[in-house]
Amino acid sequence: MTDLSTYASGNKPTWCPGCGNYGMFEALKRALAEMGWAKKDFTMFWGIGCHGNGADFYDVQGFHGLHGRSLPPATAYRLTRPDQQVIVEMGDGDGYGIGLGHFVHSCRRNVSLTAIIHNNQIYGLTAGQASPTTEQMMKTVSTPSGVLEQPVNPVGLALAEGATFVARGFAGDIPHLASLYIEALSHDGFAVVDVLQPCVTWNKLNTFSWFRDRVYKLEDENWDISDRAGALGLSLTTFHEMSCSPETCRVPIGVFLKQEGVPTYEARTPASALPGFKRAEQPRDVSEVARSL
Amino acid sequence: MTDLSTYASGNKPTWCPGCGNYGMFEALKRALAEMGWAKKDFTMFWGIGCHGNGADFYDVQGFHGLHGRSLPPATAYRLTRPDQQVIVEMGDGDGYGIGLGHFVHSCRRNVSLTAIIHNNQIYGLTAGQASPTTEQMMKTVSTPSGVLEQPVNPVGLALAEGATFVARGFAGDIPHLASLYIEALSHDGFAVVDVLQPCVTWNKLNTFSWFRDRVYKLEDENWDISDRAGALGLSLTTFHEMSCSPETCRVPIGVFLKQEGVPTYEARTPASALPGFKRAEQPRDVSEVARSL
Amino acid sequence: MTQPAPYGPEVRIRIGGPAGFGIKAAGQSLSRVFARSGYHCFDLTEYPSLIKGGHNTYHLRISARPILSHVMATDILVALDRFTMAEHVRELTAGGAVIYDPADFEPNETDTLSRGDLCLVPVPLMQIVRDAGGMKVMRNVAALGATLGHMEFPLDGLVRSIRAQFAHKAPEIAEQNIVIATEGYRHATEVKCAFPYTLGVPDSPFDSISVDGNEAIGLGALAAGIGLYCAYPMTPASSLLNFMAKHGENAGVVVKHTEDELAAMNMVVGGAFGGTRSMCASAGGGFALMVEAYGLAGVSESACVVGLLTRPGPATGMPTWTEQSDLRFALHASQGEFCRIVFAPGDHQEAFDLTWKAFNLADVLQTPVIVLGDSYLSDNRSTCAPFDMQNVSIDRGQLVSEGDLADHPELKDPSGRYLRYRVTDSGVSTRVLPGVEGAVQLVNSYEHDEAGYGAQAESATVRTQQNTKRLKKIALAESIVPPPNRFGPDSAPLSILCFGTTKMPALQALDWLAADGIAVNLLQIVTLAPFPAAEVSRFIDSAAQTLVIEGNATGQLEGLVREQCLRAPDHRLRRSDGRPFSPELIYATVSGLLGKPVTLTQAGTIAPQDGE
Amino acid sequence: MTQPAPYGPEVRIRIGGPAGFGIKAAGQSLSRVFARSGYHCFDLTEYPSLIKGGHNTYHLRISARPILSHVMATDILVALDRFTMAEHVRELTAGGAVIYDPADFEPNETDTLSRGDLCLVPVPLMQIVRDAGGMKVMRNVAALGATLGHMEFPLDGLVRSIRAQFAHKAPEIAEQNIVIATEGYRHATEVKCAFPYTLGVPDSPFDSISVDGNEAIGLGALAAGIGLYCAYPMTPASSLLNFMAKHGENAGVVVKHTEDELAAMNMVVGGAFGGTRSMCASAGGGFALMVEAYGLAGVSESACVVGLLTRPGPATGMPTWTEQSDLRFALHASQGEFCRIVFAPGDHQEAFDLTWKAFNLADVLQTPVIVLGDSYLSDNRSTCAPFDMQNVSIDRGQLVSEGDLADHPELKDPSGRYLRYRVTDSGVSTRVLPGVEGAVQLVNSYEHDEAGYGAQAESATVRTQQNTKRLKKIALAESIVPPPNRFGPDSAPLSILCFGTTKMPALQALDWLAADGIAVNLLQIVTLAPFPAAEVSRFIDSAAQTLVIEGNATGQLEGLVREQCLRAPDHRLRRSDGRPFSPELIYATVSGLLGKPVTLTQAGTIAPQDGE
Ligand SMILES: Cc1ncc(C[n+]2csc(CCOP(=O)(O)OP(=O)(O)O)c2C)c(N)n1
Ligand SMILES: Cc1ncc(C[n+]2csc(CCOP(=O)(O)OP(=O)(O)O)c2C)c(N)n1
Ligand code: SF4
Ligand code: SF4
Ligand SMILES: [Mg+2]
Ligand SMILES: [Mg+2]
Repeated sequence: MTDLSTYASGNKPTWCPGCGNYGMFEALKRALAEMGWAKKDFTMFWGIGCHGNGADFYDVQGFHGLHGRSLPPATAYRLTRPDQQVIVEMGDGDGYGIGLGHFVHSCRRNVSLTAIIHNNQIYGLTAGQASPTTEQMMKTVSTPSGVLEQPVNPVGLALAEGATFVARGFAGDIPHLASLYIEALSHDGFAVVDVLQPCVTWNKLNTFSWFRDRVYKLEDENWDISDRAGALGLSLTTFHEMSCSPETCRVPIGVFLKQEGVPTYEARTPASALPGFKRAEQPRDVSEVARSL
Repeated sequence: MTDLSTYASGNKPTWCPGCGNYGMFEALKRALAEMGWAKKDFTMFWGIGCHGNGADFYDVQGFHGLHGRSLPPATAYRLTRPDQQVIVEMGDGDGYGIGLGHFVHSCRRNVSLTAIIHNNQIYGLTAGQASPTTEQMMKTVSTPSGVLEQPVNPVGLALAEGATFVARGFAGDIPHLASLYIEALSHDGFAVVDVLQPCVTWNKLNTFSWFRDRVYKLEDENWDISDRAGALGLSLTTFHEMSCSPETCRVPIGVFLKQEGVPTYEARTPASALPGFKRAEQPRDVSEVARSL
Repeated sequence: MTQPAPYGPEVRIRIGGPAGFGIKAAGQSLSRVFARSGYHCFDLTEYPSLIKGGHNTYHLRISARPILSHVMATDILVALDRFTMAEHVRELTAGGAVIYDPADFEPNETDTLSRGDLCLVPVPLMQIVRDAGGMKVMRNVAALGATLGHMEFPLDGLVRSIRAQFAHKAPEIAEQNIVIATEGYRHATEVKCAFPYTLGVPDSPFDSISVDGNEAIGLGALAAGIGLYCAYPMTPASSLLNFMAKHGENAGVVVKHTEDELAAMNMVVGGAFGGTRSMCASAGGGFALMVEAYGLAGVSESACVVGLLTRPGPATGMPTWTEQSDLRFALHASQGEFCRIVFAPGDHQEAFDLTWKAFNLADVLQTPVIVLGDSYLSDNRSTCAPFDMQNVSIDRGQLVSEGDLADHPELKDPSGRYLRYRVTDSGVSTRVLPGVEGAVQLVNSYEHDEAGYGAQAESATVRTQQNTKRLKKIALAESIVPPPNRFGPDSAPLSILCFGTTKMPALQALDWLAADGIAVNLLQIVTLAPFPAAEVSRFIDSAAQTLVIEGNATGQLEGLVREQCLRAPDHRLRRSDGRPFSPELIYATVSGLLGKPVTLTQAGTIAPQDGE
Repeated sequence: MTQPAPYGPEVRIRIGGPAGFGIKAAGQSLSRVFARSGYHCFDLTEYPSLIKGGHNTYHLRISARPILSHVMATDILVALDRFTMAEHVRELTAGGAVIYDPADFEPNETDTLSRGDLCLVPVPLMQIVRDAGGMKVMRNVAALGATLGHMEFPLDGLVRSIRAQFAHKAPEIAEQNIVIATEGYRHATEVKCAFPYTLGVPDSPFDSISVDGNEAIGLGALAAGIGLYCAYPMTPASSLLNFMAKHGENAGVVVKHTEDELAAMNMVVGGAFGGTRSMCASAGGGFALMVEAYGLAGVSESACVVGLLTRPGPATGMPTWTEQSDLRFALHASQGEFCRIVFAPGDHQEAFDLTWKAFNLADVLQTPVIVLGDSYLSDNRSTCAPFDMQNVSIDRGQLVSEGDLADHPELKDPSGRYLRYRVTDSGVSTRVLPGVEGAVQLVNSYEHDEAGYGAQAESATVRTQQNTKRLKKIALAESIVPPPNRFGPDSAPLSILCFGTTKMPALQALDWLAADGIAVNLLQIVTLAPFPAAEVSRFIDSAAQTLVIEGNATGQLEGLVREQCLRAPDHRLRRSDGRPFSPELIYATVSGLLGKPVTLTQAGTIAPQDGE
């Protein structure tokens, strides 16, 4: 196994002490080390948010893009760089709010990459506004009377759109999360890992202990990971009362669905077979096309 | 019942002869007449596309906005004009492609308005490119080797996000469609009506007869409109082989889900109680707020 | 008499009818016949933003000599409905013909404006089709036959073209069409009035290709080795997506019709990061959605090309018409400051050349390059000499795409780290692609340090270094971007400034003016950013008086000249009604300014001069 | 000796420490104490884009006389860690004090730069807190007590403020804090060195409010009767969303944190359609996503207000710092041409005034109005005279919001139809809101006819009518937008041009220069579009020499002046490292230009002059 520190830049993380992002950082380094991925063989993409500040802490080939827009460049990169594995990190505001369209379209597109969402149910970096996954009626600085919308149901979205790997992890269970990452990284297709990531500074509701009291592992309940319709039903557990007790709102983690054998986008795109820079080694002769017009 | 022509501007529709938009135009006029809505009491919003060209053909209070962006202005309008009912018309590219984020966020927002999607599974106005609901592997001018993505599953999206009224209609069955519209217009909350609208010019696959061979009515099968998880499962019928036979791909139309009693967004927004223009009749005294800072 | 045939042997044909009746396809076939026979052609298509209904026309200009743009005059009007007749009769030249089907309408006094100088050519188009057992759309073929018949131009070009078109799929349909064309031809030749215009025979037949502007851009991108094209359809850019999808995929280009324009531009930046030559294009409304990611390309120093093909705005505006009103938007889109490059091709050849050059400049400067066109370019076809592949070269700038950083010790910092954003004299840092051993790097939308990390760049010093580095590239750009094109004599009583497609009608007008003995010169500004202030100032300083011609209402180019050159042009000609400048309009304006007034008819054609 | 106290009785305090330690809250409390005691205050907050870790500071300037901006000099440095000490010791004036906790660090030679002119004030902050049984964050309270102690400023203001803060919730915590503050105070007074600066007693205590720029904008919007505020958070605009959410909802404003900025701006246009005064705001990156809908507001003639609060770009750039580099972007965003209005408030009072005026102008002109600010305005607090509500007026322009069109026969066309886009002399058409009987209308993103229908507007005539109508409003706007502000004597050896927040340090510098007997005048351009070309030209023409000061690297204001006035300013001072202009920098620059060189220290403060 590769040394974990290989993947760390040495820049000291500026996340708040106790932030769920630390666990996610650790779990991903473990998964990478376990997979033994060489630095030149994979590339990471980040959106903007506390999660995105992580771009400074990794020592990998990386692209710190725009808020909500990490999937499109990652997709294009994957389609033009068949030699590269791709990991995309997003925040919940980033991936399920402003970037939701890209998320849904990526689910149905099935380009091979691993999409990891730091779902802290809050806007961390802009200091505590409601996110699309903030619990209904929770008060935040942008919603002082409480959020009026149902939270986004990311697992449900991914399942409804035909995503081929859909999982949810918890930043408080690093070994379990690392194992989900490994499954996702090994999946041939678009793999979603929604990670419950407590924000200790702004989200005083969905804390580590809130989750510890509520999460359970799907694999412990022999969940059938091939049952998309069933998983869709299960995804509705996203909707519950804000003040629900540990008994009434149980939060499943683990793999909801895994569907193998669905052809990836790049597999059906012949032009994707070669790194794009090889297409520009010399001018393409367009005389014939020009004559045909 | 109001005369149907009340709602028509007299501008001659420029849709192609035989286009599914004619049936939708007719069905909506019937529903409006049946509801007896006075012109000053409701407002329609359109995106850009062949469907949007309809803005010229109605004689109603209307807003022909941007491609993919008819829901946001409609939402704001509804929240600041409690005296107005709101109908939003979208194309499939418009509502499920570029505007997909607004669609999903509207589902979870539950502002009372009726969202009608002209789902012709193609980009009509820009002359035949693939839309997000084009069947997988169908060839179009922008996808000459066939669409590689799964089509968007709009019903599934709406259901997964907690939409409180979700229906699908068919432009080839005007009375049935009109009755769906009436149910949607009567619903207190966000009501989605996805309408199968054959584009006779660019979509040579999903024709009137293709649908006639495949549609069946949920009400004929005693569908339980309160079963969200079941409806989610049913929504997966969106995914099938392009060349499927009438037997293997049956297309349900009718009401998938109707959930009553969910508080609307505006009901929980005290400021929404008064038309916004009444807030600007005289300056607001801000002295006290200023002193409190 | 209405209108002289301006200058030389040429014929102008307009085909018009309701949208959805294959007007454009018919026009293109006809154009191809003449092009293949060695003539120069310029085609103008006009259509509303709807699929059927409404009015479409296709205007062809054909000549044995080079032609530079469309004109307003028409010599043969193929009127597939009465509306076409009524709308376009005014632009018919004396002795001009109207080809129509008497079953559609019978021209009355109003239609013909009681002009005695027209030749009515009734041809029973539908009857011909029915007799041949053909389908309704084939009446266009009958009309094309009739057009050639009236011109007494050999039919065999059309016959060959029909055969070629149907050869593989349906030879029997080909033969049916040929019968129909022949019948149309015969009917027209039976009409008595002679056609006063003749094409003549080209001195040397022009061996040409025929492209619209989007095809020229697409070919330029292909030639440049593009590997990724992303777009969301938007008129007039949609056909470029269709072109790339059709011709690019086989050529090894990943062509993605994206979910929206935000995705398209962000994808392009992602593709560029991987070293792939990447491009997107849209009209102003789609570009509006690319603005944020365009800035991302700027700050992250991503080499890519953005096509901005404009139409009249604001907002949805007039989708199928043309305008040059997004110049300032193109120049200043996105927050913050970086090396901005904007090229505006003036015609089809330039569209090809500037596109492949845009890829080189983008790579050399590591910055996004905008190719600014408009519907007049995108939609309209012109014959061109076949693009010369010998001219095309690829310059990827300072790029290491494969291998090991160990072989490039000069690219490492003392700790052995690769510095993607190393501060250099030119502002350009060598790009080492991911995948190269040792090329760990962070490409960043935040301000960043030399390695790409964001947090370090909160410091004023690092910020200034990196911002200055990016802006330094402007100086480098100034030395390598295409200079303005200068036309006409060194000295002249009037000097014209323009940019983009206005070049075409302007050059045509200059040609006519020259024939009248009026010397005018023209500076076409090709690179709008960085602006060639010195050249433009010199041009203005050496001018007797200046005229700025631009397709917008507020004088954006004029403002730019004022800003950059501190000089005020004397006259201005602006247009923003959706229609392109015509050479007639420019000709009349210039003549007027130079004291030789020329009147235009209501149809925009040149009215007969006194004494004519 | 390092640095004289510039001009008059004032004290400058900087509190610095790691992010997440309540630096900002502490600074604001202190500021409030002085403000409530009748002093003028200006607060500058500096922080990186992360929640914890990194370095935050809060700089207060307090005076008995009006003050106009921050300064670089510090008289008391509250160093909550060694980094603060090291980073800021240079800016301490002679006799300046450092308050610190010896448990955190013991200043060494490096920290103090071996300066003998400093007063070290060790205060066992944590010990005091522990002794009082308090929580860690309370050490800031001890530091505040110590600060007042060292200044020998009465403690009771702080005591009152603590009581007020905790009165309702936790009186016992209030008392605990008071004990801690008192102990801090006592410790500081025990330190021997005297503090050489004194605030004096205000001649007449200043009855003020204390607002940051976003609060001023928010108050202006509330005063104007805003009914809809939509935004997606983005630094430095986020706090305006928070403000509106907190204070707007009770006041009847629908406040929506939207899914993205595209939704925000489109919602605003929808709200405006219903007649609601509607606004959104963001930084450049969010505005980039609003660009398309901003153009929609233009073509649909929607009255609304857009706040553009800028930070250094491109792209994500430097979220928490300031820059004025989006001027051209604001002026030219979105395809097509329409009546564009851009206001740039120069200070907090103007932020309030221009915001409510923006709503009036938007209504009168039926066009979107941009209020252009920056982080320097948004984030920083200033005392102001309470905003005078008597000044605020509401002008909704030509609007019929209720009733029946039958009562407005002049608004109907011959067929009885309401024409939303009736062509008028001024370019403005009377707006009749939906809901009024008979007000059927189509508001359109397409070009449209007078009734709003799109298809009709494919005609060149209709297009020209409507485009001209919209552009005509520019002339109307010119006659009613706020003119530039002129400061200083009529004639002066140097004349300064600036826009936006540069006004604050510039006026402060002018004040100092005046005290030195150097007369300089200043034109602050308030309305950037339409540009006050005549006034600016007059100003330049009457100037001996001109200096443009602007917070960007490429000279965007200068370019605008060149374009609009055909005049070239003589000198320029630009800054784009994320930091605002300081009055010291402007003072030194101007002095230098006028032949009286002044040196700045590395800390940006004014170095002692020869002989001092
Ligand atoms: C277009 C745009 N809008 C807004 C922002 C400001 N912004 C930065 S991070 C962020 C939200 C962060 O929330 P989330 O995505 O949940 O990430 P977290 O900080 O919680 O990890 C926002 C709104 C931006 N950078 N770009
Ligand atoms: C931002 C933007 N991008 C692209 C377009 C061009 N455009 C107009 S309609 C359309 C798609 C139409 O498809 P759909 O929404 O399915 O509507 P239909 O025409 O099929 O009714 C597009 C891409 C636009 N108007 N605005
Ligand atoms: S604000 Fe929240 S998400 Fe951000 S670093 Fe702190 S704890 Fe983590
Ligand atoms: S193109 Fe298709 S959707 Fe558009 S009008 Fe024609 S048939 Fe209808
Ligand atoms: Mg978050
Ligand atoms: Mg469609």
